[in-house]
Amino acid sequence: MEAFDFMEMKVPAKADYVGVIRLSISGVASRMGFSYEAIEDLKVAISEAVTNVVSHAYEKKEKGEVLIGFAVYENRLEVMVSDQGESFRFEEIRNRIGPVDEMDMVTDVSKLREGGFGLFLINALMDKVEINNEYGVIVVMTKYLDETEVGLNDEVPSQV
Amino acid sequence: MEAFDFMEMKVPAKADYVGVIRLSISGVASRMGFSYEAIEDLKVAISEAVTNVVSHAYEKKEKGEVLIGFAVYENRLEVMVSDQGESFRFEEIRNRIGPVDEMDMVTDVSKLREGGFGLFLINALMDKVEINNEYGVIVVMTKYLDETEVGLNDEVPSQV
Amino acid sequence: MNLAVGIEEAQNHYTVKVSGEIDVYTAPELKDKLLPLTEVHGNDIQVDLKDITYMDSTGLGVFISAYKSAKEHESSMELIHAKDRVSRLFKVTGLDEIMNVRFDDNNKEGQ
Amino acid sequence: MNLAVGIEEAQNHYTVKVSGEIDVYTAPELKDKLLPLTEVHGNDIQVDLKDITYMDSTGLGVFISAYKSAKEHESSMELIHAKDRVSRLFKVTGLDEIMNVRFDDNNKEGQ
Ligand SMILES: Nc1ncnc2c1ncn2[C@@H]1O[C@H](COP(=O)(O)OP(=O)(O)O)[C@@H](O)[C@H]1O
Ligand SMILES: Nc1ncnc2c1ncn2[C@@H]1O[C@H](COP(=O)(O)OP(=O)(O)O)[C@@H](O)[C@H]1O
Repeated sequence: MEAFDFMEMKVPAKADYVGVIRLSISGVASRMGFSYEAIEDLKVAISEAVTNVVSHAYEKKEKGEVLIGFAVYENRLEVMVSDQGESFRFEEIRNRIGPVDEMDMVTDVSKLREGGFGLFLINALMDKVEINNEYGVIVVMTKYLDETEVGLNDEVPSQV
Repeated sequence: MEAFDFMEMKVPAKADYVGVIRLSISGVASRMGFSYEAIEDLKVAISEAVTNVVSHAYEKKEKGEVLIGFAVYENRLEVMVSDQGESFRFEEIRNRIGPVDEMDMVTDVSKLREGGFGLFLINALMDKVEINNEYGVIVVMTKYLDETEVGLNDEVPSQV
Repeated sequence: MNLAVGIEEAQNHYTVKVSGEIDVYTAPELKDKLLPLTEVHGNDIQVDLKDITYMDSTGLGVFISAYKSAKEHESSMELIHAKDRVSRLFKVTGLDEIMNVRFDDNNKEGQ
Repeated sequence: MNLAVGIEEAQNHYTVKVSGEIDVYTAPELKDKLLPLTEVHGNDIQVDLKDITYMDSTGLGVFISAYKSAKEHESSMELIHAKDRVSRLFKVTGLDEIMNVRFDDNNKEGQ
Protein backbone atom coordinates (compact mmCIF):
# COMPACT_ATOMS: atom_id res chain seq x y z
CA MET A 1 0.00 0.00 0.00
CA GLU A 2 1.07 3.53 -0.68
CA ALA A 3 2.60 5.01 2.47
CA PHE A 4 1.13 8.12 4.05
CA ASP A 5 1.01 10.00 7.33
CA PHE A 6 -2.40 10.58 8.81
CA MET A 7 -3.29 13.55 10.96
CA GLU A 8 -6.68 14.26 12.49
CA MET A 9 -8.42 17.22 14.12
CA LYS A 10 -11.75 17.31 15.87
CA VAL A 11 -13.14 20.74 16.69
CA PRO A 12 -16.50 22.17 17.75
CA ALA A 13 -18.58 23.16 14.73
CA LYS A 14 -18.25 26.85 15.53
CA ALA A 15 -17.12 29.75 13.40
CA ASP A 16 -14.42 30.48 15.99
CA TYR A 17 -12.36 27.46 14.97
CA VAL A 18 -12.26 27.86 11.21
CA GLY A 19 -9.20 30.09 11.43
CA VAL A 20 -7.40 27.57 13.61
CA ILE A 21 -8.00 24.83 11.05
CA ARG A 22 -6.72 27.18 8.37
CA LEU A 23 -3.47 27.68 10.26
CA SER A 24 -3.08 23.93 10.67
CA ILE A 25 -3.64 23.22 6.99
CA SER A 26 -1.16 25.89 6.00
CA GLY A 27 1.38 24.29 8.32
CA VAL A 28 0.90 20.83 6.84
CA ALA A 29 0.96 22.15 3.28
CA SER A 30 4.05 24.27 3.76
CA ARG A 31 5.92 21.41 5.39
CA MET A 32 5.00 19.29 2.36
CA GLY A 33 6.49 21.91 0.08
CA PHE A 34 3.35 23.26 -1.60
CA SER A 35 3.72 26.62 -3.35
CA TYR A 36 2.33 29.82 -1.86
CA GLU A 37 -0.53 29.77 -4.36
CA ALA A 38 -1.40 26.15 -3.65
CA ILE A 39 -1.35 26.78 0.10
CA GLU A 40 -3.79 29.65 -0.35
CA ASP A 41 -6.03 27.41 -2.49
CA LEU A 42 -5.99 24.76 0.22
CA LYS A 43 -6.82 27.29 2.90
CA VAL A 44 -9.89 28.50 1.01
CA ALA A 45 -11.11 25.02 0.04
CA ILE A 46 -10.81 23.58 3.54
CA SER A 47 -12.34 26.69 5.10
CA GLU A 48 -15.31 26.37 2.72
CA ALA A 49 -15.88 22.76 3.71
CA VAL A 50 -15.61 23.54 7.42
CA THR A 51 -17.78 26.65 7.05
CA ASN A 52 -20.47 24.44 5.52
CA VAL A 53 -20.41 22.21 8.58
CA VAL A 54 -20.60 25.25 10.86
CA SER A 55 -23.45 26.80 8.86
CA HIS A 56 -25.53 23.86 7.67
CA ALA A 57 -24.78 20.53 9.33
CA TYR A 58 -26.22 20.98 12.78
CA GLU A 59 -29.16 23.23 12.17
CA LYS A 60 -31.52 21.00 14.11
CA LYS A 61 -29.17 20.04 16.91
CA GLU A 62 -27.70 22.20 19.56
CA LYS A 63 -24.13 21.49 18.75
CA GLY A 64 -21.83 19.22 16.87
CA GLU A 65 -18.31 18.68 15.76
CA VAL A 66 -16.31 18.79 12.60
CA LEU A 67 -13.67 16.17 11.94
CA ILE A 68 -10.79 16.95 9.61
CA GLY A 69 -8.43 14.25 8.39
CA PHE A 70 -5.19 14.95 6.53
CA ALA A 71 -3.58 12.14 4.57
CA VAL A 72 -0.08 13.25 3.65
CA TYR A 73 1.24 11.32 0.66
CA GLU A 74 4.55 11.71 -1.12
CA ASN A 75 2.90 13.46 -4.07
CA ARG A 76 -0.38 14.81 -2.72
CA LEU A 77 -2.48 15.92 0.21
CA GLU A 78 -5.92 14.49 0.82
CA VAL A 79 -8.16 16.38 3.21
CA MET A 80 -11.39 14.91 4.55
CA VAL A 81 -13.92 17.18 6.23
CA SER A 82 -16.83 15.39 7.83
CA ASP A 83 -19.74 15.97 10.16
CA GLN A 84 -22.49 13.92 11.70
CA GLY A 85 -25.22 16.37 10.97
CA GLU A 86 -27.89 16.69 8.33
CA SER A 87 -27.21 15.19 4.95
CA PHE A 88 -28.19 17.22 1.94
CA ARG A 89 -29.78 16.46 -1.42
CA PHE A 90 -26.70 16.54 -3.55
CA GLU A 91 -28.59 16.27 -6.82
CA GLU A 92 -30.47 19.42 -6.00
CA ILE A 93 -27.41 21.30 -4.86
CA ARG A 94 -25.44 20.21 -7.90
CA ASN A 95 -27.50 22.38 -10.17
CA ARG A 96 -26.79 25.40 -8.07
CA ILE A 97 -23.03 24.99 -8.20
CA GLY A 98 -21.00 27.01 -10.65
CA PRO A 99 -19.68 30.45 -11.46
CA VAL A 100 -22.35 33.08 -11.85
CA ASP A 101 -22.25 33.46 -15.62
CA GLU A 102 -22.87 29.79 -16.39
CA MET A 103 -25.37 29.22 -13.66
CA ASP A 104 -27.54 32.20 -13.31
CA MET A 105 -27.16 34.08 -16.53
CA VAL A 106 -27.65 37.05 -14.33
CA THR A 107 -28.12 40.27 -16.11
CA ASP A 108 -29.85 41.78 -13.17
CA VAL A 109 -27.74 42.02 -10.05
CA SER A 110 -30.75 41.93 -7.78
CA LYS A 111 -31.29 38.30 -8.76
CA LEU A 112 -27.77 37.37 -7.78
CA ARG A 113 -27.61 34.67 -5.13
CA GLU A 114 -25.60 35.53 -2.06
CA GLY A 115 -24.44 32.05 -1.19
CA GLY A 116 -23.68 28.85 -2.96
CA PHE A 117 -20.11 29.58 -3.95
CA GLY A 118 -18.59 27.31 -1.32
CA LEU A 119 -18.79 23.94 -3.10
CA PHE A 120 -17.98 25.63 -6.37
CA LEU A 121 -14.77 27.12 -4.98
CA ILE A 122 -13.75 23.82 -3.39
CA ASN A 123 -14.06 22.22 -6.76
CA ALA A 124 -12.29 25.02 -8.60
CA LEU A 125 -9.33 25.13 -6.23
CA MET A 126 -8.67 21.44 -5.58
CA ASP A 127 -7.60 18.79 -8.06
CA LYS A 128 -10.17 16.19 -7.07
CA VAL A 129 -13.29 16.41 -4.92
CA GLU A 130 -15.62 13.68 -3.70
CA ILE A 131 -18.70 14.16 -1.61
CA ASN A 132 -20.44 11.48 0.35
CA ASN A 133 -23.59 12.31 2.23
CA GLU A 134 -25.10 9.14 3.49
CA TYR A 135 -24.46 9.83 7.17
CA GLY A 136 -23.71 13.47 7.66
CA VAL A 137 -21.50 14.88 4.94
CA ILE A 138 -17.96 13.88 4.04
CA VAL A 139 -16.01 16.02 1.58
CA VAL A 140 -12.75 14.50 0.38
CA MET A 141 -10.45 16.94 -1.39
CA THR A 142 -7.14 16.14 -3.05
CA LYS A 143 -4.37 18.46 -4.14
CA TYR A 144 -1.22 17.31 -5.91
CA LEU A 145 2.19 18.77 -5.16
CA ASP A 146 3.13 18.71 -8.79
CA GLU A 147 0.39 20.23 -10.88
CA THR A 148 1.34 18.29 -13.98
CA GLU A 149 0.09 15.14 -12.27
CA VAL A 150 -3.43 16.44 -12.30
CA GLY A 151 -5.82 15.07 -14.87
CA LEU A 152 -8.33 17.30 -16.58
CA ASN A 153 -10.79 17.60 -13.80
CA ASP A 154 -12.60 20.83 -13.53
CA GLU A 155 -16.18 19.73 -13.42
CA VAL A 156 -18.66 19.74 -10.63
CA PRO A 157 -17.71 17.26 -7.85
CA SER A 158 -18.82 13.69 -8.26
CA GLN A 159 -20.91 11.98 -5.65
CA VAL A 160 -19.51 8.68 -4.35
CA MET B 1 -20.08 22.12 35.29
CA GLU B 2 -17.87 24.82 33.91
CA ALA B 3 -18.43 25.14 30.16
CA PHE B 4 -15.59 24.66 27.72
CA ASP B 5 -14.90 23.88 24.09
CA PHE B 6 -12.80 20.83 23.40
CA MET B 7 -10.54 20.45 20.42
CA GLU B 8 -8.36 17.47 19.63
CA MET B 9 -5.46 16.70 17.29
CA LYS B 10 -3.85 13.35 16.58
CA VAL B 11 -0.60 13.42 14.64
CA PRO B 12 2.23 11.00 13.90
CA ALA B 13 4.98 11.26 16.53
CA LYS B 14 7.40 12.76 14.04
CA ALA B 15 9.49 15.91 14.19
CA ASP B 16 7.80 17.08 10.98
CA TYR B 17 4.50 17.80 12.74
CA VAL B 18 5.68 19.81 15.73
CA GLY B 19 5.53 23.03 13.72
CA VAL B 20 1.97 22.27 12.62
CA ILE B 21 0.88 21.81 16.22
CA ARG B 22 2.58 25.08 17.06
CA LEU B 23 0.55 26.89 14.41
CA SER B 24 -2.65 25.34 15.74
CA ILE B 25 -1.95 26.33 19.32
CA SER B 26 -1.12 29.87 18.29
CA GLY B 27 -4.44 30.00 16.45
CA VAL B 28 -6.43 28.82 19.44
CA ALA B 29 -4.57 31.12 21.82
CA SER B 30 -4.89 34.18 19.65
CA ARG B 31 -8.61 33.60 19.15
CA MET B 32 -8.93 33.37 22.94
CA GLY B 33 -7.24 36.73 23.28
CA PHE B 34 -3.92 35.73 24.83
CA SER B 35 -1.14 38.32 24.64
CA TYR B 36 1.75 37.96 22.22
CA GLU B 37 4.06 36.91 25.08
CA ALA B 38 1.62 34.34 26.40
CA ILE B 39 1.14 32.88 22.91
CA GLU B 40 4.89 32.50 22.56
CA ASP B 41 5.05 30.81 25.97
CA LEU B 42 2.31 28.40 24.92
CA LYS B 43 4.08 27.61 21.66
CA VAL B 44 7.30 26.70 23.47
CA ALA B 45 5.61 24.69 26.23
CA ILE B 46 3.45 22.64 23.87
CA SER B 47 6.35 22.10 21.47
CA GLU B 48 8.47 20.81 24.37
CA ALA B 49 5.80 18.33 25.38
CA VAL B 50 5.32 17.12 21.80
CA THR B 51 9.07 17.01 21.20
CA ASN B 52 9.37 14.70 24.21
CA VAL B 53 6.87 12.33 22.65
CA VAL B 54 8.74 12.46 19.35
CA SER B 55 12.12 11.89 21.04
CA HIS B 56 11.40 9.58 23.95
CA ALA B 57 8.00 7.91 23.90
CA TYR B 58 8.36 5.37 21.15
CA GLU B 59 11.99 4.39 21.34
CA LYS B 60 11.20 0.70 21.32
CA LYS B 61 8.38 0.77 18.82
CA GLU B 62 8.45 1.58 15.21
CA LYS B 63 6.00 4.37 15.29
CA GLY B 64 3.38 6.02 17.39
CA GLU B 65 1.13 8.99 17.69
CA VAL B 66 0.80 12.05 19.81
CA LEU B 67 -2.60 13.22 20.94
CA ILE B 68 -3.14 16.87 21.81
CA GLY B 69 -6.30 18.05 23.53
CA PHE B 70 -7.22 21.70 23.98
CA ALA B 71 -9.85 22.62 26.56
CA VAL B 72 -10.86 26.21 25.94
CA TYR B 73 -12.38 27.79 29.05
CA GLU B 74 -13.59 31.32 29.57
CA ASN B 75 -10.53 32.22 31.63
CA ARG B 76 -7.87 29.65 30.69
CA LEU B 77 -6.55 27.17 28.20
CA GLU B 78 -5.73 23.63 29.22
CA VAL B 79 -3.56 21.63 26.85
CA MET B 80 -3.07 17.89 27.21
CA VAL B 81 -0.27 16.17 25.37
CA SER B 82 -0.29 12.40 25.57
CA ASP B 83 1.30 9.34 24.06
CA GLN B 84 0.98 5.61 24.41
CA GLY B 85 4.68 4.93 24.58
CA GLU B 86 7.17 4.27 27.35
CA SER B 87 6.47 5.70 30.76
CA PHE B 88 9.37 7.28 32.58
CA ARG B 89 10.56 7.31 36.17
CA PHE B 90 9.33 10.70 37.17
CA GLU B 91 11.07 10.67 40.54
CA GLU B 92 14.40 10.25 38.81
CA ILE B 93 13.71 12.87 36.20
CA ARG B 94 12.46 15.33 38.77
CA ASN B 95 15.95 15.79 40.17
CA ARG B 96 17.26 16.69 36.77
CA ILE B 97 14.72 19.42 36.15
CA GLY B 98 15.67 23.03 36.78
CA PRO B 99 17.72 25.94 35.52
CA VAL B 100 21.42 25.25 35.29
CA ASP B 101 22.61 27.27 38.25
CA GLU B 102 20.37 25.55 40.79
CA MET B 103 20.75 22.10 39.43
CA ASP B 104 24.22 21.57 38.24
CA MET B 105 26.24 24.20 39.99
CA VAL B 106 28.23 24.11 36.83
CA THR B 107 31.45 26.00 36.98
CA ASP B 108 32.89 23.99 34.17
CA VAL B 109 31.01 24.25 30.92
CA SER B 110 32.18 20.84 29.79
CA LYS B 111 29.99 19.27 32.46
CA LEU B 112 26.91 21.09 31.20
CA ARG B 113 24.13 18.78 30.20
CA GLU B 114 22.79 19.22 26.70
CA GLY B 115 19.22 18.21 27.31
CA GLY B 116 16.78 18.19 30.14
CA PHE B 117 15.43 21.71 29.72
CA GLY B 118 12.14 20.63 28.20
CA LEU B 119 10.13 19.83 31.31
CA PHE B 120 11.75 22.74 33.10
CA LEU B 121 10.63 25.18 30.41
CA ILE B 122 7.11 23.75 30.36
CA ASN B 123 6.91 24.40 34.05
CA ALA B 124 8.46 27.86 33.84
CA LEU B 125 6.18 29.04 31.04
CA MET B 126 2.82 27.60 32.07
CA ASP B 127 0.79 28.42 35.15
CA LYS B 128 0.07 24.85 36.17
CA VAL B 129 1.55 21.55 35.01
CA GLU B 130 0.54 17.99 35.85
CA ILE B 131 2.23 14.87 34.62
CA ASN B 132 0.74 11.43 34.66
CA ASN B 133 2.79 8.51 33.48
CA GLU B 134 0.96 5.36 34.27
CA TYR B 135 0.19 4.40 30.70
CA GLY B 136 2.42 6.35 28.38
CA VAL B 137 2.81 9.95 29.44
CA ILE B 138 0.17 12.66 29.79
CA VAL B 139 1.25 16.23 30.37
CA VAL B 140 -1.56 18.63 31.29
CA MET B 141 -0.62 22.29 31.05
CA THR B 142 -2.78 25.25 32.03
CA LYS B 143 -2.38 28.90 31.16
CA TYR B 144 -4.71 31.62 32.41
CA LEU B 145 -5.80 34.50 30.25
CA ASP B 146 -5.48 36.93 33.11
CA GLU B 147 -2.18 36.48 34.85
CA THR B 148 -3.45 37.81 38.12
CA GLU B 149 -5.55 34.66 38.49
CA VAL B 150 -2.44 32.55 38.81
CA GLY B 151 -1.46 31.34 42.25
CA LEU B 152 2.15 31.15 43.30
CA ASN B 153 3.11 28.08 41.41
CA ASP B 154 6.57 28.02 40.08
CA GLU B 155 7.88 24.76 41.38
CA VAL B 156 8.67 21.57 39.59
CA PRO B 157 5.53 19.90 38.19
CA SER B 158 3.59 17.65 40.50
CA GLN B 159 2.85 14.09 39.62
CA VAL B 160 -0.80 13.13 39.71
CA MET C 1 -7.16 35.58 12.01
CA ASN C 2 -8.81 38.89 12.74
CA LEU C 3 -10.51 41.61 10.77
CA ALA C 4 -10.44 45.39 11.04
CA VAL C 5 -12.91 47.68 9.29
CA GLY C 6 -12.13 51.39 9.10
CA ILE C 7 -14.62 53.88 7.69
CA GLU C 8 -13.73 57.34 6.38
CA GLU C 9 -16.54 59.73 5.62
CA ALA C 10 -16.67 62.90 3.49
CA GLN C 11 -20.25 64.06 2.95
CA ASN C 12 -21.98 61.13 1.31
CA HIS C 13 -18.74 59.58 0.13
CA TYR C 14 -17.46 56.67 2.19
CA THR C 15 -14.21 54.78 2.03
CA VAL C 16 -14.29 51.47 3.84
CA LYS C 17 -10.89 49.93 4.50
CA VAL C 18 -11.01 46.24 5.19
CA SER C 19 -7.89 44.60 6.56
CA GLY C 20 -7.14 41.10 7.80
CA GLU C 21 -9.12 37.93 7.26
CA ILE C 22 -12.71 37.60 6.09
CA ASP C 23 -14.17 34.23 6.97
CA VAL C 24 -17.31 32.85 8.61
CA TYR C 25 -16.11 34.19 11.96
CA THR C 26 -15.35 37.76 10.91
CA ALA C 27 -17.87 38.22 8.07
CA PRO C 28 -20.75 39.24 10.39
CA GLU C 29 -18.72 42.19 11.66
CA LEU C 30 -17.98 43.33 8.12
CA LYS C 31 -21.64 42.97 7.20
CA ASP C 32 -22.74 44.95 10.27
CA LYS C 33 -20.46 47.83 9.35
CA LEU C 34 -20.91 47.84 5.58
CA LEU C 35 -24.62 47.18 5.12
CA PRO C 36 -25.92 50.29 6.94
CA LEU C 37 -23.92 52.52 4.56
CA THR C 38 -25.69 50.92 1.60
CA GLU C 39 -29.13 51.40 3.08
CA VAL C 40 -29.11 55.16 2.63
CA HIS C 41 -30.08 56.85 -0.63
CA GLY C 42 -27.37 58.45 -2.70
CA ASN C 43 -24.30 57.18 -0.87
CA ASP C 44 -21.11 56.66 -2.78
CA ILE C 45 -19.12 53.82 -1.23
CA GLN C 46 -15.64 52.59 -2.05
CA VAL C 47 -14.44 49.45 -0.35
CA ASP C 48 -10.65 49.15 -0.28
CA LEU C 49 -9.67 45.48 -0.41
CA LYS C 50 -5.92 46.09 -0.48
CA ASP C 51 -5.11 44.78 2.99
CA ILE C 52 -7.27 41.69 2.98
CA THR C 53 -4.95 38.79 3.78
CA TYR C 54 -7.57 36.05 3.47
CA MET C 55 -11.04 35.85 2.02
CA ASP C 56 -13.42 33.06 1.07
CA SER C 57 -17.03 32.76 -0.09
CA THR C 58 -18.31 34.29 3.14
CA GLY C 59 -16.62 37.52 2.03
CA LEU C 60 -18.14 37.28 -1.44
CA GLY C 61 -21.52 36.84 0.22
CA VAL C 62 -21.14 40.05 2.22
CA PHE C 63 -20.07 42.04 -0.82
CA ILE C 64 -22.93 40.66 -2.89
CA SER C 65 -25.53 41.63 -0.33
CA ALA C 66 -23.97 45.07 0.12
CA TYR C 67 -23.91 45.53 -3.63
CA LYS C 68 -27.54 44.54 -3.99
CA SER C 69 -28.57 46.73 -1.10
CA ALA C 70 -26.71 49.71 -2.59
CA LYS C 71 -28.52 49.22 -5.94
CA GLU C 72 -31.86 49.03 -4.20
CA HIS C 73 -31.25 52.24 -2.31
CA GLU C 74 -29.80 54.06 -5.31
CA SER C 75 -26.39 54.24 -3.76
CA SER C 76 -23.25 53.08 -5.49
CA MET C 77 -20.64 50.66 -4.24
CA GLU C 78 -17.29 49.98 -5.82
CA LEU C 79 -14.66 47.48 -4.69
CA ILE C 80 -11.13 48.79 -5.23
CA HIS C 81 -7.58 47.41 -5.07
CA ALA C 82 -8.57 43.78 -5.49
CA LYS C 83 -5.36 41.86 -5.96
CA ASP C 84 -3.77 38.42 -5.80
CA ARG C 85 -5.99 35.99 -3.99
CA VAL C 86 -8.90 38.36 -3.60
CA SER C 87 -8.99 39.14 -7.30
CA ARG C 88 -8.74 35.44 -8.05
CA LEU C 89 -11.95 34.77 -6.10
CA PHE C 90 -13.90 37.45 -7.97
CA LYS C 91 -12.66 36.18 -11.31
CA VAL C 92 -13.14 32.49 -10.74
CA THR C 93 -16.71 33.02 -9.58
CA GLY C 94 -17.46 35.41 -12.44
CA LEU C 95 -18.59 38.07 -9.96
CA ASP C 96 -16.17 40.56 -11.49
CA GLU C 97 -18.46 40.64 -14.55
CA ILE C 98 -21.42 41.72 -12.51
CA MET C 99 -20.13 43.90 -9.71
CA ASN C 100 -17.90 46.99 -9.84
CA VAL C 101 -14.49 45.60 -9.02
CA ARG C 102 -11.23 47.41 -9.76
CA PHE C 103 -8.19 45.19 -9.86
CA ASP C 104 -4.67 46.07 -8.84
CA ASP C 105 -3.05 43.33 -10.88
CA ASN C 106 -2.37 43.03 -14.57
CA ASN C 107 -4.72 40.32 -15.73
CA LYS C 108 -7.82 42.44 -15.89
CA GLU C 109 -6.96 46.05 -15.27
CA GLY C 110 -9.70 48.46 -14.41
CA GLN C 111 -12.60 46.03 -14.55
CA MET D 1 8.37 26.74 10.16
CA ASN D 2 11.70 26.59 8.39
CA LEU D 3 15.26 27.43 9.21
CA ALA D 4 18.06 29.01 7.19
CA VAL D 5 21.71 28.96 8.22
CA GLY D 6 24.14 31.27 6.44
CA ILE D 7 27.88 31.13 7.10
CA GLU D 8 30.31 33.97 6.35
CA GLU D 9 34.00 33.23 6.58
CA ALA D 10 37.03 35.52 6.92
CA GLN D 11 40.16 33.51 7.72
CA ASN D 12 39.35 31.70 10.95
CA HIS D 13 36.55 34.05 11.87
CA TYR D 14 33.05 32.78 11.15
CA THR D 15 29.72 34.52 11.37
CA VAL D 16 26.78 32.15 11.40
CA LYS D 17 23.40 33.74 10.71
CA VAL D 18 20.49 31.69 11.89
CA SER D 19 17.04 32.71 10.72
CA GLY D 20 13.63 31.16 11.11
CA GLU D 21 12.50 28.51 13.56
CA ILE D 22 14.68 26.18 15.61
CA ASP D 23 12.75 23.15 16.80
CA VAL D 24 13.16 19.39 16.86
CA TYR D 25 12.63 19.30 13.08
CA THR D 26 15.16 21.96 12.11
CA ALA D 27 17.73 21.57 14.94
CA PRO D 28 19.64 18.73 13.22
CA GLU D 29 20.36 20.98 10.25
CA LEU D 30 21.69 23.72 12.52
CA LYS D 31 23.83 21.21 14.38
CA ASP D 32 25.22 19.79 11.15
CA LYS D 33 26.30 23.22 10.00
CA LEU D 34 27.49 24.68 13.29
CA LEU D 35 29.34 21.76 14.92
CA PRO D 36 32.03 21.28 12.26
CA LEU D 37 33.12 24.91 12.73
CA THR D 38 33.69 24.26 16.43
CA GLU D 39 35.72 21.13 15.81
CA VAL D 40 38.69 23.01 14.40
CA HIS D 41 41.38 24.55 16.61
CA GLY D 42 41.53 28.30 16.94
CA ASN D 43 38.27 29.22 15.24
CA ASP D 44 36.44 32.33 16.30
CA ILE D 45 32.71 31.88 15.81
CA GLN D 46 29.90 34.37 16.22
CA VAL D 47 26.37 33.10 15.94
CA ASP D 48 23.87 35.82 15.08
CA LEU D 49 20.51 35.03 16.66
CA LYS D 50 18.74 38.20 15.48
CA ASP D 51 16.42 36.59 12.96
CA ILE D 52 15.34 33.59 14.95
CA THR D 53 11.55 33.70 15.06
CA TYR D 54 11.08 30.66 17.26
CA MET D 55 13.35 28.57 19.46
CA ASP D 56 12.87 25.98 22.17
CA SER D 57 15.08 23.64 24.19
CA THR D 58 16.20 21.80 21.08
CA GLY D 59 17.95 25.04 20.04
CA LEU D 60 19.52 25.43 23.49
CA GLY D 61 20.79 21.87 23.15
CA VAL D 62 22.51 22.63 19.85
CA PHE D 63 24.16 25.77 21.23
CA ILE D 64 25.32 23.94 24.34
CA SER D 65 26.97 21.18 22.36
CA ALA D 66 28.57 23.66 19.98
CA TYR D 67 29.82 25.69 22.93
CA LYS D 68 31.31 22.65 24.61
CA SER D 69 32.88 21.46 21.40
CA ALA D 70 34.42 24.90 20.80
CA LYS D 71 35.95 24.89 24.29
CA GLU D 72 37.36 21.44 23.76
CA HIS D 73 38.97 22.43 20.51
CA GLU D 74 40.27 25.73 21.82
CA SER D 75 37.97 27.70 19.58
CA SER D 76 35.65 30.39 20.81
CA MET D 77 31.94 30.73 20.24
CA GLU D 78 29.82 33.74 21.04
CA LEU D 79 26.07 34.12 20.59
CA ILE D 80 25.11 37.64 19.55
CA HIS D 81 21.90 39.67 19.16
CA ALA D 82 19.81 37.52 21.48
CA LYS D 83 16.55 39.33 21.94
CA ASP D 84 12.95 38.97 23.03
CA ARG D 85 11.95 35.34 23.22
CA VAL D 86 15.39 33.97 22.49
CA SER D 87 16.97 35.99 25.27
CA ARG D 88 14.20 34.91 27.59
CA LEU D 89 15.09 31.25 27.07
CA PHE D 90 18.77 31.81 27.87
CA LYS D 91 17.90 33.77 30.98
CA VAL D 92 15.21 31.51 32.35
CA THR D 93 17.46 28.46 32.02
CA GLY D 94 20.47 30.30 33.51
CA LEU D 95 22.52 29.45 30.44
CA ASP D 96 23.38 33.12 29.96
CA GLU D 97 25.56 32.86 33.08
CA ILE D 98 27.64 30.10 31.59
CA MET D 99 27.83 30.73 27.87
CA ASN D 100 28.90 33.86 26.00
CA VAL D 101 25.60 35.46 25.09
CA ARG D 102 25.23 39.08 24.04
CA PHE D 103 21.75 40.47 24.41
CA ASP D 104 20.08 43.05 22.25
CA ASP D 105 17.54 44.05 24.83
CA ASN D 106 17.86 46.20 27.91
CA ASN D 107 17.49 43.75 30.77
CA LYS D 108 20.98 42.38 30.63
CA GLU D 109 23.06 44.34 28.18
CA GLY D 110 26.32 42.87 27.06
CA GLN D 111 26.32 39.67 29.10
N1 LIG E 1 -21.84 19.84 5.61
C1 LIG E 1 -23.07 20.12 5.12
N2 LIG E 1 -24.18 19.71 5.80
C2 LIG E 1 -25.42 19.99 5.32
N3 LIG E 1 -25.65 20.67 4.19
C3 LIG E 1 -24.60 21.11 3.48
C4 LIG E 1 -23.26 20.86 3.90
N4 LIG E 1 -22.42 21.41 2.98
C5 LIG E 1 -23.19 21.97 2.03
N5 LIG E 1 -24.51 21.80 2.31
C6 LIG E 1 -25.64 22.27 1.50
O1 LIG E 1 -25.15 22.63 0.23
C7 LIG E 1 -25.50 23.98 -0.09
C8 LIG E 1 -24.42 24.63 -0.97
O2 LIG E 1 -23.25 24.83 -0.22
P1 LIG E 1 -22.20 25.93 -0.68
O3 LIG E 1 -21.93 25.74 -2.12
O4 LIG E 1 -21.02 25.80 0.22
O5 LIG E 1 -22.90 27.33 -0.50
P2 LIG E 1 -23.55 28.04 0.80
O6 LIG E 1 -22.97 27.36 1.99
O7 LIG E 1 -23.12 29.45 0.66
O8 LIG E 1 -25.02 27.85 0.67
C9 LIG E 1 -25.71 24.63 1.24
O9 LIG E 1 -26.54 25.76 1.18
C10 LIG E 1 -26.31 23.50 2.06
O10 LIG E 1 -27.69 23.39 1.83
N1 LIG F 1 6.65 11.58 26.64
C1 LIG F 1 7.73 10.98 27.23
N2 LIG F 1 7.91 9.64 27.13
C2 LIG F 1 8.97 9.03 27.72
N3 LIG F 1 9.92 9.71 28.42
C3 LIG F 1 9.80 11.05 28.56
C4 LIG F 1 8.71 11.75 27.98
N4 LIG F 1 8.85 13.07 28.28
C5 LIG F 1 9.98 13.18 29.00
N5 LIG F 1 10.56 11.97 29.18
C6 LIG F 1 11.79 11.70 29.93
O1 LIG F 1 12.08 12.84 30.71
C7 LIG F 1 13.40 13.33 30.44
C8 LIG F 1 13.48 14.82 30.59
O2 LIG F 1 12.74 15.47 29.56
P1 LIG F 1 13.06 16.97 29.18
O3 LIG F 1 13.13 17.78 30.43
O4 LIG F 1 12.06 17.39 28.19
O5 LIG F 1 14.52 16.96 28.55
P2 LIG F 1 15.10 16.18 27.27
O6 LIG F 1 13.94 15.75 26.43
O7 LIG F 1 15.94 17.20 26.61
O8 LIG F 1 15.88 15.04 27.83
C9 LIG F 1 13.70 12.83 29.04
O9 LIG F 1 15.09 12.71 28.81
C10 LIG F 1 13.00 11.47 29.03
O10 LIG F 1 13.79 10.49 29.64
